Amino acid sequence: MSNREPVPFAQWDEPEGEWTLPGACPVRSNRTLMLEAAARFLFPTVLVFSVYLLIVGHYAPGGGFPGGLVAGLAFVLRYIAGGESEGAEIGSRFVVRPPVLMGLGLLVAVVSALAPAAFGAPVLASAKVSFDIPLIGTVDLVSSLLIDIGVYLLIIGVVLDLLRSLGSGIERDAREAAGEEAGP
Amino acid sequence: MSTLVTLPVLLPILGAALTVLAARSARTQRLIGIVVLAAVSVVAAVLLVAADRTGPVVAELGGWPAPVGIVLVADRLSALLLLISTVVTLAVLVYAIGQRISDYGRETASTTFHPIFLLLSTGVSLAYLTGDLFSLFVAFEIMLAASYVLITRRTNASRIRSGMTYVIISLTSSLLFLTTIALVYAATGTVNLADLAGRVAALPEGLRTLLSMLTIVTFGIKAAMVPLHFWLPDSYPNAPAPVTALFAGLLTKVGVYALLRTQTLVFPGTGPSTVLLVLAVLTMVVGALGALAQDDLNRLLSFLLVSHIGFMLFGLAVYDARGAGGTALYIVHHITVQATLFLVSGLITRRTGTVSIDAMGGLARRSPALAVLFAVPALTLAGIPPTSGFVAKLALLQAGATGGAATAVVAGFVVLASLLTLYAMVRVWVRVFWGTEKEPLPDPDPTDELVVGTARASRPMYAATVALVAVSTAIAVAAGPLSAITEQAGADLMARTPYIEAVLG
Amino acid sequence: MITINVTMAVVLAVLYSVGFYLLLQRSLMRILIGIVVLGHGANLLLQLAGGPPARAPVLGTALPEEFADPLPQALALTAIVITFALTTYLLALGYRSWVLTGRDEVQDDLEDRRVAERQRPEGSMEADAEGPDDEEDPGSAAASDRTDEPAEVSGSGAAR
Amino acid sequence: MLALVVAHLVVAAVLPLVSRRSRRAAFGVAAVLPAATLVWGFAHLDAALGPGLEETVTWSAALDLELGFRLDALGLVMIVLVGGLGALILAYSAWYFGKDSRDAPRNSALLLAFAGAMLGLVLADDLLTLYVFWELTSIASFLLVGQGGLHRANRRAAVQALLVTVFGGLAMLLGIVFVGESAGTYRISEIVAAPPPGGVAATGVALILVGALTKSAQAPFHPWLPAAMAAPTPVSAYLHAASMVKAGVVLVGRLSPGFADRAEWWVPIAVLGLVTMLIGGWRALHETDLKRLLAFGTVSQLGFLMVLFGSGDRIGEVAALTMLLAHGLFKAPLFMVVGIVDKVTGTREVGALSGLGRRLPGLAVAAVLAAASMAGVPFLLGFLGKEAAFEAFVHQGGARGWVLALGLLAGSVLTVAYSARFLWGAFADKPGVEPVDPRRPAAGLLAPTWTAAIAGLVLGSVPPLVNALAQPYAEAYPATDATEADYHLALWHGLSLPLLFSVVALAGGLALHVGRDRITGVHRALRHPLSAQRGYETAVAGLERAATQVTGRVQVGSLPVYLGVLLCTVLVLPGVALVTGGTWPQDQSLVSSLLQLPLGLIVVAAALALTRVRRRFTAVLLVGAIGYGIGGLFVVDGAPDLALAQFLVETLTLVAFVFVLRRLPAHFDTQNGTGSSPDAKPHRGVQLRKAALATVTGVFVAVAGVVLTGARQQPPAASGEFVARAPEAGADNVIAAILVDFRALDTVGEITVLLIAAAGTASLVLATRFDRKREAGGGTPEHEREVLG
Repeated sequence: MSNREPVPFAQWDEPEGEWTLPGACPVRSNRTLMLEAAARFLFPTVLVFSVYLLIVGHYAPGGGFPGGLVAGLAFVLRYIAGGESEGAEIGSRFVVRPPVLMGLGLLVAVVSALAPAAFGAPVLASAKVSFDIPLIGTVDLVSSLLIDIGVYLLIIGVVLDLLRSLGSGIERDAREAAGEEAGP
Repeated sequence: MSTLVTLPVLLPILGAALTVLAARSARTQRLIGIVVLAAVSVVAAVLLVAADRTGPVVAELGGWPAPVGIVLVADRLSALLLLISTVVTLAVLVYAIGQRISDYGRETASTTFHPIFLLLSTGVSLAYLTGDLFSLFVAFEIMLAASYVLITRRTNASRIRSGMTYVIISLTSSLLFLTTIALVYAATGTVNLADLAGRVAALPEGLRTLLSMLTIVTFGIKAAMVPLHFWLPDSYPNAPAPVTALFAGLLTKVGVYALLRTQTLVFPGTGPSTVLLVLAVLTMVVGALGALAQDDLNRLLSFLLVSHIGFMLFGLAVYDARGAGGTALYIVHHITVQATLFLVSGLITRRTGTVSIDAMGGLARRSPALAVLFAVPALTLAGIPPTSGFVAKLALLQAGATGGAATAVVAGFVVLASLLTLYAMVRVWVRVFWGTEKEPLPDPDPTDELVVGTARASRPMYAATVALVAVSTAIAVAAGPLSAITEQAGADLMARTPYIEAVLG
Repeated sequence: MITINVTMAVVLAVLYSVGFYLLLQRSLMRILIGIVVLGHGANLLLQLAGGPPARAPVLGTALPEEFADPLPQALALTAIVITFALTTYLLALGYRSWVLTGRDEVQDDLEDRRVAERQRPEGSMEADAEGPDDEEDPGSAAASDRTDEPAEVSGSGAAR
Repeated sequence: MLALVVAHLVVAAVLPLVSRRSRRAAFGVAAVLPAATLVWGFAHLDAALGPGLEETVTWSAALDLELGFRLDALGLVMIVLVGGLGALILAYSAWYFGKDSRDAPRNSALLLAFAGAMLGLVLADDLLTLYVFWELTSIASFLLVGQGGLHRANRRAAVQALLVTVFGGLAMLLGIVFVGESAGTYRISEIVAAPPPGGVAATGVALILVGALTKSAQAPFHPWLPAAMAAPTPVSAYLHAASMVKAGVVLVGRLSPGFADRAEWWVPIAVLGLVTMLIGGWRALHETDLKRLLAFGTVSQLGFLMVLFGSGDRIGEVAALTMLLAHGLFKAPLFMVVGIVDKVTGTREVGALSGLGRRLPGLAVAAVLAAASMAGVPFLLGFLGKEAAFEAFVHQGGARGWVLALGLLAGSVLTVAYSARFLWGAFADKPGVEPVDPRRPAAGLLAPTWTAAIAGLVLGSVPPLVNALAQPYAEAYPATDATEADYHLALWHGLSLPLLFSVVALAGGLALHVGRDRITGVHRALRHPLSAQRGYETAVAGLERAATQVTGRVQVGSLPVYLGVLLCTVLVLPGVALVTGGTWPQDQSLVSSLLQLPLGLIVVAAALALTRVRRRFTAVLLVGAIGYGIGGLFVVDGAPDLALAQFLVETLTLVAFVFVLRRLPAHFDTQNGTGSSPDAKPHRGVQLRKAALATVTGVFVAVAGVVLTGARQQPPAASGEFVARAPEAGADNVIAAILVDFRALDTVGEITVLLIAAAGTASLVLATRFDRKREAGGGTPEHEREVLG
């Protein structure tokens, strides 16, 4: 039906190329080495930090929304460092298309909202499970974390989609406009 | 039962998420949309029966009691409006699908159209059901954001300004709404509507009036109340037919619903409200005169929409059970008929290739079916008996006649606006369906769905329109039970206690 | 007790005034910025409606009595996100408008202008009444005998 | 009764199918139901003349909306007109319309539908029921007058008829509601039995009268009726002579028993009725088109009927019912005669017709019978009615009685004159005019005409027949003396004043006819400063001009104006409430925390600078400064979550702005390429006004904030609960607990908005290229695929 193979969700983060490299950069003069280097270094760090924010949200400032935004900013940094890159490449490097990420986020959130009804609980009710894990101590796992995860995924999707549209899309327009002026 | 109340909100979101994920299969997307909306219709019908038999159905989300958690409340009014809105949305979806098939073929999927259409339905459902002022804000934002996207999708140079007007005015009203919520919270410390009912009563009268006026302005913009209506006739007519139909049918009415709910529950009046009466008269007259001045069919209908918002404001302004009940009945009728008219207008413009009334003519001979499809809702809107418009107008007039001298005078304006509505419709009839036949204009740019031109209308488009006409007829036939429900709904609104007790226990 | 203090009142007044002022401009980008500023003002107002500065409402970090009212914070957070979403959308719309029209302005509605220039509606009944009346008498018996061209369906108004 | 009405409508709906086979058969099928109605009516003669036959179907109990019917004497007389004449006219139509007439299918269906609606109207015993059918007849009339809408005359007449009658109808609806709500019932029989007192009811009664006057073409609303002669002649005969125009008269007849003694009821009826009778008669004397002559005659007769039904006098009401029947029985055949004349000669012009009487004596005799009844010649029904009418007012005496009696006499003189003119115009030999050479009229055209004309003769010769119908109706009115109580219709009441009046009317009318040339001279000499038709046209034109001008001024199409009005509304409605009802709190502090001062200053400075800045990029940076400043304020306020979100969102917003600004010009004021538009440099005064409006509104919001926070009496409703229940929700961070648990729905809604906005942004920026529309089949078009990602 479609000419592109759908990518299993489990492989969404499997890079096609090198993980930390920004998008292909054909014009050398446009490259900012400092930024690129910083991006290479910062990108994974910030991603990890975003996951931390997501999880810590229940206990301290943070949560799915700031977490997602921080992760999104990591991608923004990468995009800026990558200079002129096609929007599609940003999408294809991470294989999962941004709309899919958004749809998944929303799906996770709404399913976790509806799921309690299946167990006879009110919609959007949360359940708490406590684990005793040696060395770390008691860990509470709250089902409402799922909503936070949904938010997190969706926000990343949104930011990626904005990069695709406001970023690459506008760039493409600009190039085409310039091409028209230069042409006949 | 309480789970059921959440479904009209959550099911369309679920559907939207699935349609985003199913972005490669148009068939799946169509199926999801129709199934979800049909399911919500059934749920709404069940809720209506339950609310009518046993009182408001309340869902405390997450199991948290109000005012800690958000509550969703389906009482007679909200369940009824939910039902009719969803049915109309479903019909419009079928029409829109038909139009997409005619224009782009069967295989056209979209990550924007289908999900956003469903999310619009979520926003509308939430607005009807929520018992929380801030949640109402969120509902409006979902609904409006979806409407922004639908109205500006694939816009072109000549139409973009209408989208801008719509988006900017709506955003302004949203920020005003947010400000109002902040001010309400500042004065009362709660955003739960039932809780507010008690707390606002404790405020000095001047501040009550201040907050009440703020909500009137805020919701007045969404309801297109004169003098806050300008945006509507400038923006609605420029969207594709199904989008306009949906907006005209639902969005303004959600504004009226919010006015009705907040004014009766939170800011109860003791007698007819002079401010609202004046606004109602202005809305009726300015809207109707506007319609008479138009040459563009869709603009004409948009101005009539404004005019009839005045009818609903009038019922609210009477501030008694009959008035509120009349407004409820009028909303039910008007959602259906206004959507139908815009769908018919879409069929007409596809046939004639123009929206200019002046460029049409003799359509009754060429397309008698279209003539009937137009005539029935046109007469319904004008309130000619025995249509639903007549029944609803009668309810309003009766409320006006018993509400005192001022409301009786304004009832005269209702009648005047009806006459002007009929005149506007007759002009359309005479110029579009009578007279010498004019050649349809060819499509100047077939690639652009917003540039009007003749195009094929597929069968689902006609089926959806006919179905809506049938719904409208059913409203008239079932006026007995329906008006019993709306009258009781009006009494509930005025009594306030059924709602407050259901929410706060 | 929870009254907004003078400084904050001034900040609010300035934010709202500037926001409204920018909103009234013709330049699309100014309007957009006006909406962003208004959004800031509304969010600040929402937060201030909860009361004066206090401790962050995180259990265990302070006594519950010292907490700031958490609800306005939560509401403001939601509002911030919504405002952000709509801002980016409006930005895209502004960009599209600029691409399509080449202007950074909200233009007036042409059809409204057209109506304003008229004396009476297009194709008014009045105009219909003024035209020459040189047609045959439609109420005559002869008119009632007229037949259609055979191919045409009669205009009975019936749905088929 | 409802079944009978519905049957009409249902059969009408399927008639087009019959028409496709044979148009003549369709008219034949259509005629069956009205004929059956007539039979049904007389089958219930006893009930109708006695207690009445009732039927009620509740439509909506909550709205007091019922379909209530009652067959009584008045209803029975109207059934004769609606059913009896309806059947005759439909039969006549079968031969009137050509075999392949394009108009025939429409007319057969619409005429039958109209008959059903009219039947409902005359049987209605409920004001709302009456209104329902009232408007249906208006719509049917619109479609019947308009026909295919191909001719300007049709369109104009149809619109005029509809506007005037619906104007009246809507006024009537309001009146009905006023009266009904005052009386507590919409049942006509109950209202008449106990007429509601009070001002509202009086207004209601007057409004109902407006409806009756418009529908029955009373001055000054009458011009629609002559204009409606653009319709085919059978339609005119049925709607505009026999039945529909009687609706107003019937309504007056229904309500008069309750209201005839009220000045707001009888004065307008008597005055306008008399004026209408005279105007109609006078105009009829000068028409050269036979059909229009009859139309003005109808206007005149309707005025006459109006006066009679409004008289509230027992004899007057006997006269009313008799004349009602008589008018239908003479006016319908007269129209049919005109139709035949037109059919066989091709013209209806008085000046072109000559010698037709000698060539078609049969037709002429039928016409003479009908016209003589109209003129009030003895042995015809019209004579009985007119005698009774004169008797009523002469007997009543007093100023009112004599004015009306003499007025009616004058009207009768005119009636005789135009009756004579009609006969002369259609059938006489005129010197200097070429005699016409008519075709033979079809028997199908002649038979119905004759039937109706003969009926007038039979009923007129046997007064007790009509008396049996008229008396039960008139008994609703109390008899004031023995004369009234004993009055019966009769050919011979002895030598009395009314007989003298009849003789004067006949003699005077004939004299007028003989002196017609001189009368025409008088008519020409009289200028008409007031013309009802011109009045209508002026009103409609004025409405359209007003609509255009008001809309042109109000709907200016400018966004800044709209927003300005919006702000003004905020100032006028809530603003006034704040000024009048707000109190400034006492314990106002300057700052709550010292850090608020510098942060506030940053925000204020950045905001003020925004209004002066010309470079877009600077503006965006200033917006960022405001955002970060507010984030700082959030930190001070004890809202770290909020602050974190604010900082992150602000950053992302900046990035988005920069993305877009890359493509836009650097300055606000520079336009792309071709130079600036005239609007680019706004007037300084305009800017000042904008600034003033914005400032006042901004200050309003801030003051409202201060005042309302100061007015807070109670602690927050739920905040304590949030803190107490946060552990239940499994979170230490109360904000997080609210966001993902207590108010999780808000969060779900919020991400929904995000998704929508992102999708919208993508579709705006990416879907810029359109594919051609394609027929079914084919894959996803290019532009959609781009948005899909």
